[in-house]
Amino acid sequence: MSLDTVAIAEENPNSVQPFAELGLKEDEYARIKTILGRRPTSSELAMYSVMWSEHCSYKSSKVHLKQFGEKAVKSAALLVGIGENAGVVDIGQNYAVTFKIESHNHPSFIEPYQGAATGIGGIVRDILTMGARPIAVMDPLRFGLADAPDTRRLLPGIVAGIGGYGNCLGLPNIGGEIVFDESYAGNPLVNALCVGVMKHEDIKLATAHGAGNLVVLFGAKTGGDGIGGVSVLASETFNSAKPTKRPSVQVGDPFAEKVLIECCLEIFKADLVIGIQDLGGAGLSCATSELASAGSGGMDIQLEKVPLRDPTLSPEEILMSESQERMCAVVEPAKIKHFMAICKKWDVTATVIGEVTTGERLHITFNGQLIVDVPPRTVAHDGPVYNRPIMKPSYIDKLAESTFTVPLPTAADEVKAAVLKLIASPNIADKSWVTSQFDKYVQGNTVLAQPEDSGLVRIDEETHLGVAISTDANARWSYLNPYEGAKLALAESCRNIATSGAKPLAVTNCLNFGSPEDPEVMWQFAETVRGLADACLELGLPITGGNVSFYNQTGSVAILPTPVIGVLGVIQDVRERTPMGIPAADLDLYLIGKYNGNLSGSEWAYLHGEIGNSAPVANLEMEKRLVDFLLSGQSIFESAHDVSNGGLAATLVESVLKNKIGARIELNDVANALFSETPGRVLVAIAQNKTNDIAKLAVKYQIPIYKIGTTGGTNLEINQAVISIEELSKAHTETFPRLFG
Amino acid sequence: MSFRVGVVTFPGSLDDRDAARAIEMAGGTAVPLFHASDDLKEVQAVVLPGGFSYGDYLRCGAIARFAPIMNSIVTAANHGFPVLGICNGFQVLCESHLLPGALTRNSNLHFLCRDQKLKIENTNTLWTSGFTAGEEILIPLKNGEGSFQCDDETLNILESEGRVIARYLDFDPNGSRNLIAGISNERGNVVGLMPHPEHAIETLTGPSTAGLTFFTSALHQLVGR
Amino acid sequence: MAKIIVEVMLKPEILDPQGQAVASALPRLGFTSLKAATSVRQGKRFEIEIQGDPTPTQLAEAEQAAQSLLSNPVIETYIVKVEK
Amino acid sequence: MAKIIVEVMLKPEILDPQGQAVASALPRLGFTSLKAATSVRQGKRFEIEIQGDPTPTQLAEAEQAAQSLLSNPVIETYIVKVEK
Ligand SMILES: Nc1ncnc2c1ncn2[C@@H]1O[C@H](COP(=O)(O)OP(=O)(O)O)[C@@H](O)[C@H]1O
Ligand SMILES: [Mg+2]
Repeated sequence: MSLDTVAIAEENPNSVQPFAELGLKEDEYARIKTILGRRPTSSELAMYSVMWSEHCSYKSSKVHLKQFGEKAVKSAALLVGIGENAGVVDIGQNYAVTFKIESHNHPSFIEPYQGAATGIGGIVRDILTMGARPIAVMDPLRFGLADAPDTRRLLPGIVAGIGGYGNCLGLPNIGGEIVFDESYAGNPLVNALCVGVMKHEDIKLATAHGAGNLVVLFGAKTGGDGIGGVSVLASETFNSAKPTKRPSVQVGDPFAEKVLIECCLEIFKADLVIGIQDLGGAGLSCATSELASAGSGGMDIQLEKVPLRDPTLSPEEILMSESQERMCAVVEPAKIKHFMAICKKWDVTATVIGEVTTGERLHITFNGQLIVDVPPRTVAHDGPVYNRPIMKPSYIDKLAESTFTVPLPTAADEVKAAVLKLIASPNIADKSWVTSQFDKYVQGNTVLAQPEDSGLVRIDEETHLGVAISTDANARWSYLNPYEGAKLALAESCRNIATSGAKPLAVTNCLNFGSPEDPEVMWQFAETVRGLADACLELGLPITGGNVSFYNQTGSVAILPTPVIGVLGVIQDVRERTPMGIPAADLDLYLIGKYNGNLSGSEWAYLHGEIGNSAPVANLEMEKRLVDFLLSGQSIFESAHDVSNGGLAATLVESVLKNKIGARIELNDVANALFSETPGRVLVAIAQNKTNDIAKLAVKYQIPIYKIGTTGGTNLEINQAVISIEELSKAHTETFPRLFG
Repeated sequence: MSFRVGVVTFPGSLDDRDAARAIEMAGGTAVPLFHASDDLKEVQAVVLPGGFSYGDYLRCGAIARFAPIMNSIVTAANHGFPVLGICNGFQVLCESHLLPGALTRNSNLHFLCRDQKLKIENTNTLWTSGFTAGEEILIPLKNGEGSFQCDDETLNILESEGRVIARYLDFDPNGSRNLIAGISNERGNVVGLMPHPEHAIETLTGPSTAGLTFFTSALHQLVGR
Repeated sequence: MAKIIVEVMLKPEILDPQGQAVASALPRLGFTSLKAATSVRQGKRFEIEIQGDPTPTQLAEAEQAAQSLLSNPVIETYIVKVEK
Repeated sequence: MAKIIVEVMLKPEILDPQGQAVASALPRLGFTSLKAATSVRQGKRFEIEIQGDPTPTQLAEAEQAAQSLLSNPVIETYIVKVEK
């Protein structure tokens, strides 16, 4: 195969290049030519094409995401902000925490097990790259209808992949979401969150400083994973005989990653790197250009030194390969011996592939021939930016003007049947068929995990400091009103954190949408970002990073707009956390917060084929007071569980089933009270002699509270409706095993 | 007198730090042992922790068994040296033939993490002497290949010699023969257990504190308290 | 009594961590002559035992099962054969 | 180029949940002719690829590796063969 070099590119300026096949638009290709003053070599073309893709360059979302920085309150807790692999926040006691969500939606649709597994692998490396020890993962998931045949293919595979990879890494899985809606048929969402901890002084950045410092590639060997598109380039332009079709499926090797984690942590501890970057999407192209771009000089890379699993890879393919479990570090020559010794101890392959230079350009040679000569910034950061047209979809006003009705139970036996129906529906049913495939105990610091409101992990065994994380999205509300939907998701996530007893501190997000080229989708996206930025400002929380996933659609039908929001909270003493389950009999049950009876977007409406007409309007000022109320009341709450999907009915049932302790409830307007999902509400249990304390708190924070019942017995009794714990348990737990075996 | 217990880290071990925590909490001193060395560092007992040694790609424990540290452990164990294998450690012990039988895929083919009830069947081993006979405990179980299998003859021997140390109660998590959760060797110094006692040592992070008794049992016996 | 055999292997270009684990264990355990192996791959073998010789329908269905159930065409290849 | 093949199957008396899962899936997916299968078992297949024909040492070592590493004699049996 002939090699396209810079010299050849200069000699043959007019060679035809398959830029369109690589996803570049004509003007983008022209821009590359302008930047370089010549046509790109095939390697350069490969690099620009992946780095300027939507996935890597955020070209459609950038103009909107700016708001996260512009509107944000200046937070002293934010040690590293948006732009690095993951943001870092100060949680006190010299600890820093980093967390982030990423999507792996499309790969998981093609190959559910490997797609989901490598999704976990990728986000864990992002966290590791910051210098942190990964301590937990979470997995917000969305599928088409639960009984659709394709869901039966996807869900078990995706769940096994998440477990297979995460369990093998020794990372407790402490929460996530599983939501079914027909809009995700053919386009499941697999989002993965990882959180890690380090000391302040251990924070690492992706940067290449100091001429003469060495660039080291370490971890797995490079194979043909994830380079389907680039094979086109290698074959059609430069070789008449097509190479064997390259797999676009990436296969994960969790053991390799586990060893890589231990190896990196030992390297960090010995302070052996100047900068470090993981290899994820766009592989070496991304790692080298980003490291060089963030540094002070240029970089020379000798591509033939990259250890290969498949010796037939072309340079273009080596640059593009998305082989998993690799890292790239910049190391001072004086420290390289020590660095290599640690790699050897862990049996990790490590190779010096180049060095930092005094120049300003990224040079890549292959067997001595110059194949890439670019200003790294133009690859990594100066990609195209689009201000895409937006248009408010017509369905919004149409729905807003519509009236909708759903049947509501009134008689006791109707109430009973309705509750049982609701809690057996796939979106509300017990998820332990899924979550029991995840190790939640490993590392021995998991204080709360699914099905609790948030996952809560101990950071320090002596001081009992801990962090809590929750991820939330309500796509139906986002569909009805993306601006409010985003605010409500953030509010819910904060509420989940505070319900467990932790104080919300920082926000990450994963914005899953349809095609940005559809103005109506783009409007949903713009409104979502505006809502999230406004909400963060109002709640005083910084956004530390996130991820955008576009093109989630089947044909021309987009998924529901699905902004998944992750909130990180801190708890000073994990022993003070509040669990969700009713712990004892003879406690008083209080509903905190007022309901308004709107059933729009609720699960009850969804069960009747209705989405409703309007999302609730987020009241963040009240949500803030509610968070303070919950944190102040921590010591008097015996249990607390927020009201969200499925309304009070679901909250009550989950609280009862956790420890199998019943409750007696009295409600007015019973159906609305049970099934409305009005935000800003929490169910708490307190000892009967704490009535005055809770009343005082309610006054102090101006939060309405309602005593709705007492705990005890073997039934959940709602007015005249009596449902035994056995009946509840059966309805709640049988759904998943029935659907997925 | 200090009680030194080694905890082996293989590449891919996961619950090593948890096992060390449990040993310390029981009053012992946890001594890290690395797979690549055959040095037992003068410990008085060894715990093989849970995890996925070498990724467990071939068969659980199949490759770990050949680690240098295992040579020392096998030799010592044959002379009565105390060894507790938890989960992957149990698998390594079977692969090393220190314990009979083998652990195979869970009958439902899924990894399973749950709080599992156990009945302690034998309190005569070094690692279970602190329990009362028939005691029922709740500790975490988490594995994908925990189904204990052996031939009928081995099963008869295990049962008739009272070498089944713990059995699953109320729920069959994996299809193990006779609901076996843990066994010991003839001498009682080598014990393999599928569930994880090191994750039941404080109520904050586990379903009970009953797991601690496995570690205090050995401590009391060896230190003679 | 005959057996329909389905052998499923990962495609050559797909990473095979299992095969790799074996490949690196072999020389460590002293099987030095096998160090010269150019690759070690691990796959699956299914044995479907039937009474008498397989009928054409059975073979056709085995082929289909191999393709749709027993292997994942995205990353694997399969072979169906009969052993007596 | 030749391949040393090691086939490892669970002993017949050992429970094979994977084989069972396949056996029960087959008729469910419409492969009704395979319902007559007397048993379905799932095992492993290792392919050790070497340059040229295997030497006697290589074959002997493969046999040993099959016995000590690739299979567990407590529950499994193995066969070693050569394919060109
Ligand atoms: N895919 C999953 N992985 C891990 N935990 C999950 C998953 N799906 C749901 N959970 C857990 O189940 C519980 C209930 O989920 P959900 O009803 O979405 O909670 P909430 O409405 O409070 O956010 C939570 O603890 C959540 O973390
Ligand atoms: Mg909640």
